[in-house]
Amino acid sequence: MTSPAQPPGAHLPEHPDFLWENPEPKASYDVVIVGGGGHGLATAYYLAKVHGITNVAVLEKGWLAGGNMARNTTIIRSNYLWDESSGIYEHSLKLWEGLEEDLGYPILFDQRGVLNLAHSLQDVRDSVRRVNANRLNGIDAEWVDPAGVKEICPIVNVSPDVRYPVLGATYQPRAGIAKHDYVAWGYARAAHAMGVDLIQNCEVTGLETAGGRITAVQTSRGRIAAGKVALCAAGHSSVLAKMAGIRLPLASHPLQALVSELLEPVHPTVVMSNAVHVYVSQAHKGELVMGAGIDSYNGYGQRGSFHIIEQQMSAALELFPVFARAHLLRTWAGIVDVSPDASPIVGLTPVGGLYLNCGWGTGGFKATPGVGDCFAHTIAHDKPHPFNEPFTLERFTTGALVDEHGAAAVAH
Amino acid sequence: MQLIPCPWCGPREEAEFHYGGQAHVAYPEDPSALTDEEWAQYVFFRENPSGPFAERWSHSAGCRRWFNAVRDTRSHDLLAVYRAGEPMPEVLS
Amino acid sequence: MTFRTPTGGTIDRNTLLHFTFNGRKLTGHPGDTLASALLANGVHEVGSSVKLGRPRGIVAAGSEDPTSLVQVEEPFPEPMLLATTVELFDGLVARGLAGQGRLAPEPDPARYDAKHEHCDVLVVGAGPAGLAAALTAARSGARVVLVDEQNQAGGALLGVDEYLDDRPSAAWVADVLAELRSTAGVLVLERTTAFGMYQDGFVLALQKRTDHLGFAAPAGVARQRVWRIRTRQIVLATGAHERPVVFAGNDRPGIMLASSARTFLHRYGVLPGSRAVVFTTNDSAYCAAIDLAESGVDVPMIVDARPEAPARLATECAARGIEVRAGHVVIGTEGAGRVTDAHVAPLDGVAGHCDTVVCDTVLVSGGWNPVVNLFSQARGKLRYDAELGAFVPGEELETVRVAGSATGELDLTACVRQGRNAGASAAISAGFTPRGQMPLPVSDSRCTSRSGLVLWRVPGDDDASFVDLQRDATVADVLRATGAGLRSLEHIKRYTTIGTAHDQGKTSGMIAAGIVAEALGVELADQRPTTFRPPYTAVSFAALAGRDRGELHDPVRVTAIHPWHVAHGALFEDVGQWKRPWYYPQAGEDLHTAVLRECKATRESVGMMDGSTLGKIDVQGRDAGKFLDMLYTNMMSTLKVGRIRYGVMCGVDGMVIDDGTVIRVGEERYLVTTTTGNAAKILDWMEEWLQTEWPHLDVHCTSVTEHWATIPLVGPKSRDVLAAVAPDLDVSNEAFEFMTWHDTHVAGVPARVCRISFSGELAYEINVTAWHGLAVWEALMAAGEQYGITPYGTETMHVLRAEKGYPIIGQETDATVTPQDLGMSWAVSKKKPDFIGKRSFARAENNRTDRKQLVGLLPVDPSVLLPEGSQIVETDRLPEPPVRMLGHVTSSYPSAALGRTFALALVRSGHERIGETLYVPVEDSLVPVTVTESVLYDKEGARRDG
Amino acid sequence: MTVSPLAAWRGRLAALAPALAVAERPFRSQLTVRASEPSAIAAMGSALGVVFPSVPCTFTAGSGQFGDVEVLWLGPDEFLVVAAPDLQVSIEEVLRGALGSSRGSVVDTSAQRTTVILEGPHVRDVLAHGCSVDLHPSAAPAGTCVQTLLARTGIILQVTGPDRCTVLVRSSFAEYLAAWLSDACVEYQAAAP
Ligand SMILES: Cc1cc2nc3c(=O)[nH]c(=O)nc-3n(C[C@H](O)[C@H](O)[C@H](O)COP(=O)(O)OP(=O)(O)OC[C@H]3O[C@@H](n4cnc5c(N)ncnc54)[C@H](O)[C@@H]3O)c2cc1C
Ligand SMILES: NC(=O)c1ccc[n+]([C@@H]2O[C@H](COP(=O)([O-])OP(=O)(O)OC[C@H]3O[C@@H](n4cnc5c(N)ncnc54)[C@H](O)[C@@H]3O)[C@@H](O)[C@H]2O)c1
Ligand SMILES: Cc1cc2nc3c(=O)[nH]c(=O)nc-3n(C[C@H](O)[C@H](O)[C@H](O)COP(=O)(O)O)c2cc1C
Ligand SMILES: [Zn+2]
Repeated sequence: MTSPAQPPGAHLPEHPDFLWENPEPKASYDVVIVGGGGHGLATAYYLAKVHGITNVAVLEKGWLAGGNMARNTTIIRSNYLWDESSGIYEHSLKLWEGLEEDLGYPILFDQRGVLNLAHSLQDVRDSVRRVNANRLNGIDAEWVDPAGVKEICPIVNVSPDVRYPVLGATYQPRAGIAKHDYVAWGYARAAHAMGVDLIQNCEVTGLETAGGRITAVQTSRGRIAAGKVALCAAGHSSVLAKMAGIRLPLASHPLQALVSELLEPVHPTVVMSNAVHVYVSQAHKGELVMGAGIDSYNGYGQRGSFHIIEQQMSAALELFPVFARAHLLRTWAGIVDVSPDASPIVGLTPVGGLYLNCGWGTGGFKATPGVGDCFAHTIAHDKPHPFNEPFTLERFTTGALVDEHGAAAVAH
Repeated sequence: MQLIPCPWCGPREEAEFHYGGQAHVAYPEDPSALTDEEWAQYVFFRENPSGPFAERWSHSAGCRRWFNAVRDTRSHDLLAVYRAGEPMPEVLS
Repeated sequence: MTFRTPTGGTIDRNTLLHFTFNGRKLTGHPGDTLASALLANGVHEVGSSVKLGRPRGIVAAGSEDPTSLVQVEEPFPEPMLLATTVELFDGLVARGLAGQGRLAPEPDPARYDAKHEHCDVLVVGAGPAGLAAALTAARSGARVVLVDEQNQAGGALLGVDEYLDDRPSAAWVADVLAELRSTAGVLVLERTTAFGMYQDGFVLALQKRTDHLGFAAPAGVARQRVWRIRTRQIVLATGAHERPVVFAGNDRPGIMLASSARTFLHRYGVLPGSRAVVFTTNDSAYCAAIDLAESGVDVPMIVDARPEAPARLATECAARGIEVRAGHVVIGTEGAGRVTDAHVAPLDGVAGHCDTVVCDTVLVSGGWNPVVNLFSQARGKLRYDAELGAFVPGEELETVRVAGSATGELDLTACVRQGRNAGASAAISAGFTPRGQMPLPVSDSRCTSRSGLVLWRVPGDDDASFVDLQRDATVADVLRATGAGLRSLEHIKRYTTIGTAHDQGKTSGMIAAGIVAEALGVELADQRPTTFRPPYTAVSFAALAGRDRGELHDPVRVTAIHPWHVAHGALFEDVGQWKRPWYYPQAGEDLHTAVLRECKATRESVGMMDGSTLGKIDVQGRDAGKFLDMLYTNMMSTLKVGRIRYGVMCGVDGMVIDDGTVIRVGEERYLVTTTTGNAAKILDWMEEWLQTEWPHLDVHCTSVTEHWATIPLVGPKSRDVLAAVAPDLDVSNEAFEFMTWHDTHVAGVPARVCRISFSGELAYEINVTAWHGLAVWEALMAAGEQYGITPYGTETMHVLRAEKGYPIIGQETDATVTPQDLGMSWAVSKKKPDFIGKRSFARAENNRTDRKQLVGLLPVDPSVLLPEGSQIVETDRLPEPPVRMLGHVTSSYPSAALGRTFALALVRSGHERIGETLYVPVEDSLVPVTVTESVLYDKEGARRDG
Repeated sequence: MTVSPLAAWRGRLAALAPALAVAERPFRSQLTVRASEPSAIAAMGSALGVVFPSVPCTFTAGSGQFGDVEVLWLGPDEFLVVAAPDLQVSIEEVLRGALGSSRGSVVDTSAQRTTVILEGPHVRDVLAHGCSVDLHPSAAPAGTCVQTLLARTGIILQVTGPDRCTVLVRSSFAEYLAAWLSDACVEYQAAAP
């Protein structure tokens, strides 16, 4: 038996002894945030901290941060193609860099770098294009050749003989991962400490308006009057917006992820391969965390189909032959709200005092601090923050899309 | 993996099918007569309910026919399947 | 010292197996698990815990064990297996783990596969309930699959020495199994774990086929197989797991579940120790105590938490010298690598009343948790059974039935009855009629199976009271979580990590729920356990990948001419699933020199490429022209028979999705070509519109992509080459005009020859059936030999077309580019009232003057090659980021024809900027470039006619 | 000279016996027919001497002026007519004639797919490793014809006898199919436990 000087799990931080209280909802709030995921909690936090607005409730239909926040593969990066995207994601990444201190919570933010692999000549062109755009936008980015990939992540199979050889990768050194629950709870605890009410098991079932303005929300725990209402419901955004008569260009899909058992460190970075839908990192305890591609159909069931996992595994093993005898420990799914251009919708709505934050699809975890900050600004000033200004609902009418799909920087 | 009853071939594995989103969204009679808003609705906006949803599938690896289905998006249970051109059956939610 | 009993168990005592554990050489027998063999050798301490580094032993005998994690090192390294599920074989080398496993750096040589199986009734679990269900269903004539994760049927019966109908229970099991095996349409799979329940009767099961054979595993046989079972009806007879009671120091090796100790005794002939204290809340552990005592273990005491011990069993114990202390609990233990003492005190906590009992084993039973994992995965609702202290199936599902201990039933005969009923009703639901009811066996079990006292934990040192032994999560952690404000079990799971380890909380989940409910003062009936998710037990990645690896990972599509390309040294480019020749390097050539040579030869004489991968769709019907008019931005219905037109297709959003040529074959027949990568997509696109929008149109589309081999023959000498192989064809410019086609014979084979050019040169495209492709290719090579005919690949094709400013869809476009942006307004019909995408052109964004447009770029220094993907800026000095970018380089090549490098680019207001100097940041410098039209070579189009 | 997609595989496929007898049957005449009007379908049938299948997922066989002809149901208005080699031009002509002015189409797709005959006691087992359709004789008796997936390629599968079937595969996927079959047979060549 091996008994190391220190057991492998000994260094991991504990959660604090106190997180939040569970108050009864008040009759009225200045701002009601619908959805207690990362975005809702971060929005509440910045409303209180930056704008001094503390008469705020976060309403969560289930348990706090139990939606996509509890389910994502925690990849954080800002190396998106378009200026609009790099603006908000880089803003977010900068906030991540100070977040642990800001929240006083050990969020395990780890800038271990992210590799986005290229498998075809067109992937290479797209990747180089993105790297160059990133640099001009002030974002750290590199193009690395297969040998460079191997150096950063020695377990990647860069042999030219595989079905889809690795032709190179983009690398963002400042990118990385953080521990999702810790992030959510860090925001929740800090928001609570500034007076925000976190109300769980409280499902919003209706939105009341008068004279074109939002006035209240109906919930499973009664009516709550609200000066402003901010929707942060991720996969359920369409359902909520519809309560105010607003149609959204979103489709909610299952997105699956999985973990292995705890393994000795083998994977020092984060590897993403959009071409074969493999997104993998090794989390702090040692489990391999892998994301898959979305299930094709609309679904609110927090479950997906198994062939997606099987396909992902065969692709993963082509890239990482060493994973062969790792074991799948658990699979799960979230509900992601995918927009036509793979970019979010953040801003005002036709209803006064009602604000929208959705459409983050497969990649909104990384945006948590950034969008929390910008969305709080939008709510406080009734005017979009410059970083979320391009992400209006109107863009689908004007055609001013921010097409991250076409730009091959999709997912996570 | 869902078992999808193709109205022609009978039940087959989901992997044989291609998903087509909301059903019964007609191409506008005269797109040029639409406002930008109306056109955007056609191009980008689809229903996205949590519950029964009339949607399109194509048996792409089988008979290559498009057909419609009503599926509960919460449970993923198929409530009804019907051929293109047929009216949507009454299904209770 | 050996803890092997002299007789008993299903092991083969005549054969000795040698194995190595933690460096020690030990022996066991066939039929052992690694765990039973370790215990037989007196080894309890297996590994150490992940956070605290405390020793960890063996708690259970099966897959629910939370602690016995080992790393197999030989025959091949495999991390994190439970010693209780590793079947022993000769030569096994393993070691205990400190919480993390190790992946082998070398490739796994084993084979893995998958198999689809269809049945009417799937029975999971081959214990008494499952066997009864399977037999009943089988007798009805239904197709039945019975799976069990154990290497033999029998379930809980394997762990007891009870008699059924006055015969050893094994005989009853053997009879049922024999009948099942001899019934047609029945498949019995041992070592097969149903690990996932999905929609519509889809169940995934993992069969371990050769692991138990160790080094003797036959080559060519898949080590593990994923069964993809599609069934009409499911019977879950998954049994129940015994659960422990939490007390201080409950994590020491030597502390084990009572029924598991009994299983080690009866199934493997192994004693858990020499002196065992038994701590229970119910009757079942009495049998363990009695059986062990009868096998020579010193059992000083049964500590029964209930105020009163069961009289008959207590008497039996007394007869064996076992003291029974009712109303008592174990409050603590001592020991370093193994338990050495148990502290026993009254449950009501009367101070001072504490006895220390010396022992090397503590057997614990806190009751039974029905195995409801799969039922819950199937979205079955659970209900809290207060008597049992566990969640049980709380509803009937249409296709999933539960039988036996999995329902909470503990009595054997009742379990069999349930199994029989479930099997019958499943068969009926699947359309069969049950026949020949099997009789219910009667058991001689002494430990009447009633549930006992529900006790989650014994008050004591919370920091030393372990709830999840693998995650080192204690009662203190749970209380800290509730104290922190957490109410939901899901939160508490995540705060404490209880249930997230390898065992997924099989034995700890219920206890954690109980402790939380107590701490919060809420009813468990109002709680929901944390979500059960696949897999039920861990499944290797390789098993899931199956055979879709290496050569079979994804089909490699090749053309009929592919063998020639390989024989002539082509390097290949992946285009979708196709392998296309990229270039044909000659000795000493790199990409650029080879491509310059290929380009030069083609422009100056004749070149040839394999264009067979182009998508080809036959479009027939009275409305074919009308239909194509809707799909393409330009007009196709006016095309004359015999002629060809280039066309562009857009999505409804007005962005270019594909392009290609359309040839009019007949009045009602067209042949359209698509890009290689989009062939399937465009056919689907056409079918979608036809079937869902315009079913009234008389149009049918048929893919003929692979029917035809397509060979572009390009260059000023192409006419001569063609003339040589197509004697029937008048190849003169007048008789065979640009953008027309002719049917003829080429090299003696029926062919359709089109005069199309993607290079600006005189060029033909020769189409013959794929069967003739290779022969015709070779004939063309021979005919062109005198002209130095040169095969070229995709790279040269790209250069030639780029010199002419022709875009490649997917390279010049990225789903944000309109035909107008590409400078192809000429291909956008002004006359047609509508076509797909037209309306989008009218949107505000499409009419901005600063859209990105396709232009040419000439580096001021003609030897500088711009990297593709470079960005373009306006100024010769970079300001601080963010820098305004004007666009990017889509294609860039050295050009033999131009004698310099050039590039294509999408540039903001590009058409207006022609003549301007812009800058391209390349590494640390800014390369000045001149914006030009996109057409750089032969602008007047003089070369097209040869 | 003609070369079939699996010409280079002939030896390797033959070597799979006795686990499975596998042979390519190249160059067959194949025509994709789209038609929905019963009269047109009947006329085409009588021109070929075979009744077109009316039941989904089946095929029919008959004999007429072109010798033995099979008609495979591919979709509600889609059929594949299969006959001996070198008949595609004349069959196309005859079918066009029979179709007349009815809605539909006839396309020569002879080289689009190649045909592989599988025979032996393990046929269903081998296919079950990659094909999700229930191939049990009760569910897929002789006469069954399905378009489905085999591992990662589309196929048309005709069940022609208790231990016999015909697989049609797109020409560019033929080598993948051959490689997949060869690999699947490993299990049946080895002594499975
Ligand atoms: C498997 C998976 C992997 C992912 N990987 C990544 C990744 O690697 N990197 C990355 O950046 N992003 C990733 N994402 C995306 C990311 O998780 C989401 O974009 C992000 O979490 C969305 O914001 P949120 O945290 O606020 O959403 P959520 O946590 O989903 O919060 C929305 C909340 O709203 C609540 N709600 C809904 N309706 C109502 C109602 N009527 N009343 C009250 N409350 C309601 C929900 O219960 C939920 O808690 C992944 C997502 C998934 C599912
Ligand atoms: N003495 C007691 O108090 C007590 C308590 C509980 C059970 N029992 C006895 O246990 C027996 C219960 O019979 P039963 O048939 O319900 O259960 P069982 O425990 O005998 O059999 C269940 C079987 O299911 C298998 N299994 C579980 N999950 C599986 C999966 N996912 N995939 C494949 N196999 C899986 C197990 O390996 C096991 O063999 C009865 O004899 C009963 O009296 C007694
Ligand atoms: C980054 C990450 C790591 C995880 N690690 C584990 C793990 O080690 N063990 C485990 O059982 N679950 C792990 N999970 C999954 C959760 O247990 C759970 O499945 C997920 O939060 C979704 O919730 P649900 O399954 O309860 O619906 C992890 C989840 C994430 C997002
Ligand atoms: Zn079908």
